[in-house]
Amino acid sequence: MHIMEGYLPAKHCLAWYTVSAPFFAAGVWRIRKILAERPQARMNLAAAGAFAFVLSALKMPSVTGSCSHPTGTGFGAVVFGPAVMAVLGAMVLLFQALLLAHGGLTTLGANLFSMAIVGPWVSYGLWKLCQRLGWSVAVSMFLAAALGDLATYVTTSIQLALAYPDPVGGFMTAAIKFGGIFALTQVPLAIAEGMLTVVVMDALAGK
Amino acid sequence: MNTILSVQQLGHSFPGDITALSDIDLSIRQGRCLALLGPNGSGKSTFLQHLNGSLRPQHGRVLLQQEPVSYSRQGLNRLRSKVGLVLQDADDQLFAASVYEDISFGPLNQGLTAAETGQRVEAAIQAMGLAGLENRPPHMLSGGQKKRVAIAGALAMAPQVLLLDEPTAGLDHAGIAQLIDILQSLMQRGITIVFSTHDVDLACRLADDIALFAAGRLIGFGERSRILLDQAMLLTAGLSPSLLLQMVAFARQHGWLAADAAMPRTDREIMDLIGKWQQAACQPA
Amino acid sequence: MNTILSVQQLGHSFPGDITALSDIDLSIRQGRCLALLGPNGSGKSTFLQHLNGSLRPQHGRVLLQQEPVSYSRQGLNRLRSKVGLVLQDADDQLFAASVYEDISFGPLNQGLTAAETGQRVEAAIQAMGLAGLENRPPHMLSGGQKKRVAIAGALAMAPQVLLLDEPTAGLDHAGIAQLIDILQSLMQRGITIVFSTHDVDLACRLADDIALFAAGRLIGFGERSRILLDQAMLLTAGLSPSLLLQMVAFARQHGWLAADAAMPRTDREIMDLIGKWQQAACQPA
Amino acid sequence: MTLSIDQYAQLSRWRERPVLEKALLAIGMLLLAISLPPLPGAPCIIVCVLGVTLLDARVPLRLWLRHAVIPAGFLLTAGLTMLFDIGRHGLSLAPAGLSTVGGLLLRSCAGICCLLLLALTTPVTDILAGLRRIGLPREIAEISLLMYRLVFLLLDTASAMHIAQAARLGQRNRKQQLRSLGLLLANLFPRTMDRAGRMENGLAARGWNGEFMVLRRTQPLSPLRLTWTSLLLGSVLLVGSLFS
Repeated sequence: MHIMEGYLPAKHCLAWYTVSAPFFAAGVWRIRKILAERPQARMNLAAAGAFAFVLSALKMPSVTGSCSHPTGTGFGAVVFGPAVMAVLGAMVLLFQALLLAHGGLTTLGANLFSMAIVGPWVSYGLWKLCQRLGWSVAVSMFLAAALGDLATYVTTSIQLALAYPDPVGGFMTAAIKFGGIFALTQVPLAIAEGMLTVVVMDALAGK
Repeated sequence: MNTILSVQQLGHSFPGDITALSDIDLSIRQGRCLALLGPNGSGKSTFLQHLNGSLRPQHGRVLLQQEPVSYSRQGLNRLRSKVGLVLQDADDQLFAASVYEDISFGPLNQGLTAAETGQRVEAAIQAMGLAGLENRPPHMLSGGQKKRVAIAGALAMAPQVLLLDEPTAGLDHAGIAQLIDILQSLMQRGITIVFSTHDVDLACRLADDIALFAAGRLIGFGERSRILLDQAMLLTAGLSPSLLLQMVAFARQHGWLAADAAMPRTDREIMDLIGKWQQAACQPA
Repeated sequence: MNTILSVQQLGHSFPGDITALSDIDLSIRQGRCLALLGPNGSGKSTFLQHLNGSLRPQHGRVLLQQEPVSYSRQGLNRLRSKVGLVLQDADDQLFAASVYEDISFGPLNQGLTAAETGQRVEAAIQAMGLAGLENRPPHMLSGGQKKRVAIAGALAMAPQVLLLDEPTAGLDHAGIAQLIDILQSLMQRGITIVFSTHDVDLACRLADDIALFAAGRLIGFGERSRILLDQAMLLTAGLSPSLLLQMVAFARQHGWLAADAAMPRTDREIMDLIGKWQQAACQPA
Repeated sequence: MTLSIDQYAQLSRWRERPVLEKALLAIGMLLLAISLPPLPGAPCIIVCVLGVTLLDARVPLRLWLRHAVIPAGFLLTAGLTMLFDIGRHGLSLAPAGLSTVGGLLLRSCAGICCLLLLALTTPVTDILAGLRRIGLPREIAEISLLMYRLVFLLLDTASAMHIAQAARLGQRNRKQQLRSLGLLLANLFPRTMDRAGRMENGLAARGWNGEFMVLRRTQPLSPLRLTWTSLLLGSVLLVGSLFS
């Protein structure tokens, strides 16, 4: 679930754009390096981005209705690495805003931070950690995808709370309120995404 | 003969798209083979997708054994258990890691036990001539083999009707010949077959009845020879009579073929006819 | 006539794959139309990809105007400027946002100026009958239109040879007729055409010469009628003579068609022949 | 499967207009929407932008509405959260919430109007070309262009796969749906990469050397329309900041 167009005030939009910019720049730098070695990688990166977009256009079976779709964050982070995901994520978010009216242009910086930076890095970190602990691929993948997903929603809650702190309780109360609502609706989704990613990796391994 | 599937005043349109169906009435009789014949973009595939509930009519309705189809999950399961669908591109419908597993997908979803499923899968493998390929991953098969696995996957669900979208697309001469044999053997087992094609000769070869589509409309429906020998109707649909059909028309016109004789289906039949006539013409009158 | 492209002892195999080419010698003459005829998996596409350097021979070599092709970037650019390739699936070579932009891609890669490119693009759009579709994105075109855009993209590079892989795949009757017209007009402009197909009638219709492929080998090469009327050779390749070819053979055998007469190319020509013979046979001897 | 926003943008009456003109209006208004206080800025923007969308660009109202409701789910969840308070006595209506949420609602609506004006009149590829001109790295613009092309091919494949699975009762229950979706993606991924490989071949045959050069035909900017747009933006800015 992305923050919709017009939901964040100008200052916050600008701030999140600024926070995300270095990650985006690092991703661009990384992609340039890849392309300098293998110009053909352009096509593979485009395919990865297109796949991520199509993923987000598919509905995931869930309890909460039509807004739920797989984010592909965990899968992407593990397969392509989190640095590249920041750039691919930005393109996917732009396409979602313009082709699906999902998310927005002014909120793109904030959504980029939660979905294409925090999510992938959490997934990637967990994946590496689980691998080091010697856990099975399925368990590692499940945790990486599910918790990466959850981290995205927690970040979104914090972003909303920062923009709209509770008039009485301030930021913390608002964060808990947003977090509570999102946890309620998104935990099942995160679990579903985790299971989905395991099925995908499993079936891919069989190919 | 009983009507197994029918559509009434079926209409469907896509936003901003020219492909659309309008006002189609058609009854499919049990045990017959029906060809949906028409050029690309004439609505054949869209029509097929209505027959197994992949699309829901915007106008009109679809009836299974005289009863309107219910689009609840249960209703769709019932429809799809009786009406199997094989898509044009086999790659779109093979998912599992092996041929055997892939064919078991449908029967398991129908709620059959492992034992029953095993029997169904074995039978489908035999019927489609896939023995020996059970453990192959689908992406390592040839185009013709993939097509047969896709049909086996639908067949294992024991449907009464089998829908096939452009079944010969991408197949070469040998692949088409094999597919025709397979479909004919299914017809002999009493399965109703509905297929879409733009190939006039394939319709002539396989079908009992032909539904002629043009620009989303049903412009002709009837027994094979009635549609195929109506040259004006074929041309209206943007098709043209194949050499076989031209020869049949010629033979009828010149009395080589009696008007009430069965219409030849294959190259061989028409060549035999010419051969006979050649011999007769050489006799002194 | 000059040889424009030739291959000598060409061999290629893929790891773990049955499709392979072995020991192929073939010369393509300028201004002729050559059909690579064979069943699926016989190596036609692999062969085509060698002709414009998409694949590099593992054995033997490819020669452009008698000179061995260099696989340096410059050498490949030179080869691809003279030899255009149109893939079977047009979606594999269209990428730009609009028809106009897409066609301009090749000429710009050749280093032409914007003005020259614009002229080339306009000319290709006219030649392929794409006027009015300039601003359409590829995903909003029909199969036949995509195919024509792909050909226009190759044509805008002003190649001397045009390679087409299964050019009629997925096209319906009208689409095929239009494509044949287009290719014939290109032939009249002196462009050498090489296409792969498993359709015996298409080869008969378009080609001057035919190279017959089976299991990665070239089993026959020669003038159209010599290959097509050799029924045994066709059967060895896993193909079979179409009704048109059967009728030609029949007509020759019974003296309706002189052995040295040109072999009919189209349905109409063979029907005319029968019509004439029918009239003659009705005359008193 | 087609994306109706793209389809409409491609056939839009405004398709040929320079991106700069359209972006100046849509993004200019969007920036005003998030910068100005919601009252009276947001209603002004909604009236102006919606008016232009429906009357000048002639976007059908039904199509517009279908896409405008997409973010409603978000608005509902996030808005309701702010309306209520969790205190010692359980759930209660937040006293100050109503006006904040009301303002937010207006501003989000204005935002959606601006986004849809741009999305329904300007194909993504034009926007990418525009972004390229204002500094988006060349590599990223090219990857995005290929991405756009591949998206439609993949959506077709994915929707055919979905139909095939449904035909074999792959959507029977929730668990099966999840498994089917997993199988679909696992099947789609290698095919995507295959497709990318084949496209690479196809483009190499056309002399591709790693850079996408195409000839773009652009219409000249219309000074008249630019003036009108600036005037409109200026008056909204004036009204929005003076009367708040």
